[in-house]
Amino acid sequence: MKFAVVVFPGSNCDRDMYHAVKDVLGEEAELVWYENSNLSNYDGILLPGGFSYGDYLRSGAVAATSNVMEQVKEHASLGKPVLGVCNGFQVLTESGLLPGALMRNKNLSFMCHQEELVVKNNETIFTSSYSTGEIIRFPIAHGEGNYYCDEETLAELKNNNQIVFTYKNNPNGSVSDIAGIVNKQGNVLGMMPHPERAMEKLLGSDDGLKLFQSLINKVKAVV
Amino acid sequence: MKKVHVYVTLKRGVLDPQGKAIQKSLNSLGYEEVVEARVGKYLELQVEEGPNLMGRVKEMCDKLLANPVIEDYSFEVEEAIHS
Amino acid sequence: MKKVHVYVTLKRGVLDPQGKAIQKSLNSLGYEEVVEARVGKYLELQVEEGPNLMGRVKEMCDKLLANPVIEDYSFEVEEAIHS
Amino acid sequence: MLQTHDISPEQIENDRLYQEMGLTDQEYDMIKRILQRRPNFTETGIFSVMWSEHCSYKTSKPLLKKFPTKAPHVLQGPGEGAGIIDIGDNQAVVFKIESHNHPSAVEPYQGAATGVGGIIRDVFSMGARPIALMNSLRFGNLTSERVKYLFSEVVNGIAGYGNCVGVPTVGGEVQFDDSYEDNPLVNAMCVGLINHDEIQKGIAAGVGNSILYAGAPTGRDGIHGATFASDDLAEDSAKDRPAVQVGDPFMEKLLIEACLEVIHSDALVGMQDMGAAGLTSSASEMASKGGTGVEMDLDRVPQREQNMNAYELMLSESQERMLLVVKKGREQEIIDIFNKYGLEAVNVGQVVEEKVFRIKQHGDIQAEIPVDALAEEAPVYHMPSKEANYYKEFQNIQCNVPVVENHASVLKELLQQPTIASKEWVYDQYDSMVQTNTVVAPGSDAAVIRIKGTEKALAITTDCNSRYIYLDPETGGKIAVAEAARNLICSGARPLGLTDGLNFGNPTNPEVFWQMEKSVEGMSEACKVLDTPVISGNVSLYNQSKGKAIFPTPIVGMVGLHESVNHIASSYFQEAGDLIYVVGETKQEFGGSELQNLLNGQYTGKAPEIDLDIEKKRQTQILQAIQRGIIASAHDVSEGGLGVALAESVFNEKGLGFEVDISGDMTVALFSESQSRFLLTIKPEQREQFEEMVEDATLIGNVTSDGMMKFQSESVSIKESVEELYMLWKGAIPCLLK
Ligand SMILES: Nc1ncnc2c1ncn2[C@@H]1O[C@H](COP(=O)(O)OP(=O)(O)O)[C@@H](O)[C@H]1O
Ligand SMILES: [Mg+2]
Repeated sequence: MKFAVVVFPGSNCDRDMYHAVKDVLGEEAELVWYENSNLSNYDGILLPGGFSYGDYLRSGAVAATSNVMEQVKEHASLGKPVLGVCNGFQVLTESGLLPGALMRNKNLSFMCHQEELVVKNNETIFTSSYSTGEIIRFPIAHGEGNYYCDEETLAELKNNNQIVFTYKNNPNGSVSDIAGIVNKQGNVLGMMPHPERAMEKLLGSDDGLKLFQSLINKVKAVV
Repeated sequence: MKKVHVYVTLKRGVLDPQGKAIQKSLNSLGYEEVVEARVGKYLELQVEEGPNLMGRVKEMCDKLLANPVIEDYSFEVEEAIHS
Repeated sequence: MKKVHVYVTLKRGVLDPQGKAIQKSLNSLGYEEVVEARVGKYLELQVEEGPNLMGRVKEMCDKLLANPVIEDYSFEVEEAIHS
Repeated sequence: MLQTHDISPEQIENDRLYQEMGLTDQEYDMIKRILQRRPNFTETGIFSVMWSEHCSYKTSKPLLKKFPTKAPHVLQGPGEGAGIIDIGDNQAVVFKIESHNHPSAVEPYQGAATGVGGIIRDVFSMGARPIALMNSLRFGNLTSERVKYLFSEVVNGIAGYGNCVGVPTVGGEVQFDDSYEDNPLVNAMCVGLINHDEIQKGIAAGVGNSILYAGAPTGRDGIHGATFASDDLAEDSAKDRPAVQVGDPFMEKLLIEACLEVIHSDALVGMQDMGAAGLTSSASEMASKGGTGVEMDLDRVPQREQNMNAYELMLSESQERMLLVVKKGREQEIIDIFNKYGLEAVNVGQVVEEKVFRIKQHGDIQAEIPVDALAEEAPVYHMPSKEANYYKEFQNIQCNVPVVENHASVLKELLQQPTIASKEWVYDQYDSMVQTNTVVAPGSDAAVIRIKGTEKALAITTDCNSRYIYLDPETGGKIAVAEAARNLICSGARPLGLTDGLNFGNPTNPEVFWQMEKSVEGMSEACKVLDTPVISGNVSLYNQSKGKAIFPTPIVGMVGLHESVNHIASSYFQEAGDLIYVVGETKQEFGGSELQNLLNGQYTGKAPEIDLDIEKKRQTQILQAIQRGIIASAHDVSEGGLGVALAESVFNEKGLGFEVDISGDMTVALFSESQSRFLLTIKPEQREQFEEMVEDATLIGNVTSDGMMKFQSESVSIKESVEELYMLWKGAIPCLLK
């Protein structure tokens, strides 16, 4: 499987994402600078965390207007997988690929530590190796991870089973404890916690392995 | 040259923890009369004159400056004092 | 009840990286006419009526709402529409 | 501040305007002799910043010479952006510490943020990728609103900058004491990783080569920051406020990536960041090191504001700027790389043969100064030193055991002292994991970062107990180095070397200078014995307010190496049934202790003693035992004594407890701060092997599974819930900030 890790000015988890899929899992991956990008040859697109454009104005807002996002939209419309983590999730909501918005954490501080998540939906291409209800540990590291959407949207997310991960102990004030959601089609996942930081026991958790493995198995099964 | 003032505020109904924190600290500093504070953004743009200024500023707000999921905006145009 | 609008801006000469990034992004979206953007804060306060409103708001700005080292502020008082 | 550059050289002399820039009459006369004429306004400004303590080390230089700086594994000692140590496999570790005390006192968020930005630039300007940040902070007591504000905003600023640039902040320290009330200390350390063949130097070589300016345009920020940093923090320092710079971490992140791409081009000759004294110091130092001169045309320098004069452009401390020397004719290759990242890069001048620093603007020469006069030949002062009056007094104080009625409640109070309490409130705000290398995150004795693609890991710590140094600078200096090494040893790493951040009061006060001198001597001695050369550092003087100096605070930032990630030891107890040992003897030592502060609110008497040879022997033995897998956990005994060390070892939500037998006096056993002590746990089956390897070890008890702390002596018995004490310890700082 061939991944593109899209690098925006200010992305800073790009290499971590690359390391996770390339070095830990042995898949093909490339860092793709946002300007000279042709994404048509990749099986999956990874939008990494960081502070694209310094998170100035609103996190993810400026990156969401860049040309490469048109290609990401096209890729997504073909049903191919897109994963946005942290700042990547913010870019996905800002660009309209996912509903809602990410606001400042309830306590107004950046926070970084391991959090327990509940797998709410294991029927997505990203979560088929987990079981529903499984508790996993991923690091979080964000100042604006407080997921917000209006009630109508929330009802829709619930009806369509789009809520993929929730926090066991909501750290940031997110609506309905939401930590990650997919689009209606199920091929675009956005999440604040960092699966790419949970790939090796040495660093505290390897619960992220199953997420990438789910995806890789799925794509390989199709090919 | 025109100066444009843009005000971006959180929608009514969207929680504003920063505003809440400011209200509380004002209260604890003795300004008990402050019953609510809401925090938004204020942008000053220097814009070269051209056709359809108002329309274009509106577009900028829709496309970038405000996020319609959580924010409202308004703006006004002023003659810049120095050009 | 009065509604107070407070505008906090960076002092002239103080670097505004956020404004710069916004200006560039507007330019690259095709709004070439934007030659400068500066970003500040906009606060709306709901304040109970009492003596010396203006003076007290000024104090709030000096003590908390603006950082005098790098920011300037201004404010205006409006009758609140709902009270 | 002086406004106009229309001021004539005569006026500068007659009205002694140079004094306002921080130059003395003698220094002004020296300048006249060097130039063989009167300096103009711009030149006077240039001399004043280059001859400030911050840039010239004019009073500290004679002391810094005492530090051992050489060893076979040292690739670069003091003198460049940062020092470099070989770690094998063609790799090396690069690190340095830097202070931003005065800016942080005035505008804590930006002061701290730009401090972080500056030290990162020092490291990547060497060609290294920054892989970790540390910070060492000192504030007044968390009782006044002002101190709380400074503390929160400094932490915020460090987080705001470090998180955005994507370098993990993996550790540091925070201590609180009245002596820092108006003058907080904000020292930031950056560690980078480099391949030997990528090492860059800040050197202007090759006559005719071009000088490139890259990064942010220059504004009127921080003009005279270097002299400001070398001045007393006066009551009215508010008027210096426009001098505070604002950082742009987004720009810095782009600059890191661009510079690390540029180093792979053989068009690059030298590179240096623009730190204190901006364009002036970077250009003149590069020329001085290259044995060349430089000529720059200020009209070509990117400018953020209009009508900036030569004085302003030369002295501005705008952030996120770099200066590069590039082979003639190949400028465009380098410029293209910067442009790819959306950064400006412009040719602003060239390297010339004549050893001159020549600045042009609007077609006129604005400054023309012999290069070496600015750098190498800056004045050096041998300040008078006088043993502090209090010292003799303290040495004569008999050390009695303080009266403690209830040991359990004193232990609880100690655990809530902000200096001892959990710093989670601080480090939770830092991204400590980005780059996915953090094996041991903040909260332990030392942070540990693995090196991808190898078996190796690096351990990093910062340390300085300034109370001991205040009581006895020489002994305290030894302890600072020894304690840093102890922390690394406990994590299982072999100490490689250190960077020092010397924070002191006004050096023209002979007693302050004596503190500097003695602590540097103590540190040097410890460096020699423990085999940890000094490879970089920073000096921050004039840290005082209302006429009173801060506690002498020479911070030690030390880096160690794990040959294998399998050698990484935890500071937490691991399993019920493990045996608990204390290595080293506990003496009746309370001078400078947390207990003394708690009971008397002051520090007097003698600092704890230290024997460096014993320290070295124990460190070697314990490291070996860890490497052989005999140690289950290792923690050093420091502030608060054994009681605090034991409690900390079970504060990780594992539900463990311990029971220990105390022989002798409970107060001494629990709260004395005797040095060179370690708290270790061992699997029972490894007992014999352990006792053979590690001398001076006393078995005091064992780890339990019942979540209780039990201390038992002949006369006193204590039983407390770990959970309860954990909550007190963890909640103390958030509670004080409310
Ligand atoms: N206390 C010290 N001990 C050892 N080296 C020092 C000390 N202070 C400064 N140095 C060294 O002197 C050189 C110049 O330091 P400095 O002027 O602080 O760098 P910068 O220009 O980046 O601010 C550096 O190589 C630094 O490591
Ligand atoms: Mg430097």
